[in-house]
Amino acid sequence: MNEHYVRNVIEAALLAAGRPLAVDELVAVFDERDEAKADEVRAALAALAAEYEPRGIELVEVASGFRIQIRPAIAPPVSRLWQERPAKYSRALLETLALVAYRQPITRGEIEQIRGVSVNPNIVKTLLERNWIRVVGQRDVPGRPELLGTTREFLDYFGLRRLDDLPTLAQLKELENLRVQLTLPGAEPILPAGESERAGAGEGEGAGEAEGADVGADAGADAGEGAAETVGDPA
Amino acid sequence: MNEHYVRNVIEAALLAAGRPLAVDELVAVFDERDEAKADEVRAALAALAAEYEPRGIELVEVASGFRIQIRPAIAPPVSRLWQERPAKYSRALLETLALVAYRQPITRGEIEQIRGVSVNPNIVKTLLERNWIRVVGQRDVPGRPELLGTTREFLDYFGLRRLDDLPTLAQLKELENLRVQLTLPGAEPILPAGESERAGAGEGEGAGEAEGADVGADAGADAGEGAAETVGDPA
Amino acid sequence: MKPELTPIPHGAAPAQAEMPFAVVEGQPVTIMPRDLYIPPQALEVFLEAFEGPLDMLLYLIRRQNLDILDIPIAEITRQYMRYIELMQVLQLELAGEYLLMAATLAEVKSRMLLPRPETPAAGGEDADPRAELVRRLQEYERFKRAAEGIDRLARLERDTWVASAELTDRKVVRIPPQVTLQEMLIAFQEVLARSDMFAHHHVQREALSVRQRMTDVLSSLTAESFMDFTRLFRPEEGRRGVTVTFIAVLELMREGLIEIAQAEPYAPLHVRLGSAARNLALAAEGGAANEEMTST
Repeated sequence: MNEHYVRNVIEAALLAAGRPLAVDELVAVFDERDEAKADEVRAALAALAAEYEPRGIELVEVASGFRIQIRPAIAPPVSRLWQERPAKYSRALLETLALVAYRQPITRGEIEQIRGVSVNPNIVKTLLERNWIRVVGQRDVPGRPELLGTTREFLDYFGLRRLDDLPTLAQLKELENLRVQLTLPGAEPILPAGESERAGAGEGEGAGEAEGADVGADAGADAGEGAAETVGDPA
Repeated sequence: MNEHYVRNVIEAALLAAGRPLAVDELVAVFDERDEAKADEVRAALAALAAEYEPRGIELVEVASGFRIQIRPAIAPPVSRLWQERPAKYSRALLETLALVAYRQPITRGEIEQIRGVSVNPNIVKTLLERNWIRVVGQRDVPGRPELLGTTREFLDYFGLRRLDDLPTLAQLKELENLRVQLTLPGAEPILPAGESERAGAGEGEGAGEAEGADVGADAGADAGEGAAETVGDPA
Repeated sequence: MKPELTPIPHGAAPAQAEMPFAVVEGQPVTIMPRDLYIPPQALEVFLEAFEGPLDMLLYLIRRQNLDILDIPIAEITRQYMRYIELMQVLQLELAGEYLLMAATLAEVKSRMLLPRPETPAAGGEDADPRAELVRRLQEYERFKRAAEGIDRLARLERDTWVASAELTDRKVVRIPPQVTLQEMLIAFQEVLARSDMFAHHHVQREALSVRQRMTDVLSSLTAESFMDFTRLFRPEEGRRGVTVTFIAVLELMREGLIEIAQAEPYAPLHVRLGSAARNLALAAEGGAANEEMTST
């Protein structure tokens, strides 16, 4: 029987089956008229295996037969098909990050003191994994708690050249309606989805102060719009 | 980026996904470092399609993207992998589906009007369960009947990219010349052998009312006969 | 176990007399010639195969190669009635639609008997009495054909299958969430609002560069070995940079985070991560360090 035909049918059968196929199952696919013998099937399998050599798939033999699978080397990009949609970071995480940025070097205990609640260890872990904060030393007190500071990646991510580009506490205090009016370099007027309602409310309340704080009233309006847009945006 | 790598990853991704992938899903598989542009992905897809030309598989574009599938030409051997026959859908189901596909949005009542019979609720249920049709709204008439439309899954299942890819619907023939034919004397239709005698008896005598009356009278008697004959025959 | 019934494509058979209208268990079946024996079961299957009165009418018309636009109503009605009676005799469940159609046919037929005006009003009431029936038949036939067309499409699980390959070690890839600077600052503002930090005047205009430098200095030191004090400074940063570093060092000493050692007066200063006790001892020499610094 035509060698190419056998190979084509076997490849198609393996790809259609969604499970490993034994040689005799593959033989059975061909009807009597163009019956393929087991050795023809084996030859076709060998040819397929060779054909896949430079490719992202491979033909392997497992307990119940032969199957075509993704080459492990190429699994990482392919796995991205199943990547999870990012969840939003919690308020606690953002507060922790902000405290590390403004009060570094700082220990977890000190963060807890300021925030008034204990810091979930996972938050620190997440921030460390994200490479936004790092352990810069240990405070020489009982327990030798780790001191946390921000990283260069932190600055890069937020578009800051140096920590000084962050608004000072005094500025922050003036900008009571930060949500609405902040126009920092690299700070797009984008609010997270959950924030949009409150942003709207804030805009209304603080209109008077907004102008005092040297950011235009129209900036407020813009931010409001921005918030509405953002709901669908980050996804 | 390496053209072969892109092609390998795309082939592997399509095979791993087991569902159609849109171009932007394929682009997203590559990370920022070796980001593939949409046109690179498209080029790779075209290359894959050409590569599969002599093979038992093919790359097709359906409504939700691209997928690799078994070439229908070699379906006969491949279908032997499964014991059970593929599901056969009744004419009633297919006609209902066709009406929803071509006439959407459409209500059940409108389907019944065109088909001349009531729609079995199980048919609509099956179509909904298969996710081929869905309720797209309600018509603003008393009873607010549900409006049905087809889904992306319907297009995918039948290998269509969009509704326009459905076979074209036959044109309605014009009725204009109907009257002309009616009034033409001797424009009687030619009846086939089996029925011609009786038809001749009715129609052959000429145009006009008398003919109709004749046939009418005959029809009743004949129908009775016919039934009796046919039933009586086998006995 | 049900015998398969395949209607013959319309208009396919050239000779009407031999045209079978159904194939039952592989055998062509022609019912109409009276002498042909048809097993009742097959007849039943045949009659049940109709999708309703329109389908049956269409069959009667197509079987005789009649033009759908010019149906001999009387004849078709007669044939239709015969089937209806057949169905009743066979006690097939007869849907009401079949009887409704019978009535419609009878009505059309009777209207055909009435004389028609010479010049019909355009689009008027007195159009061909068959017009509505013809329209319905055509409309139904279009969708009957469309259904056949859909059935012919290469569809999944029958004509084709999605090709798939196993991905054995799938890694779950998590994309980290995006955060904007503004979000972080909003969070910070709320912390500040909750705590009394705004009240503390000492944080009012604190230069963040000092904080950052404190972090930098700390991470460049180890507890084990001393580092040359001057290596903490980068002259290329200019006077301001050096000052920031120096304030950072003082702050770190105050907090007991580093310690500075000097072998003898005016000898080079060395720094390492601190222990609070030693740091206290050295704090007094801060002034000397200061002098040393400014002289460089």
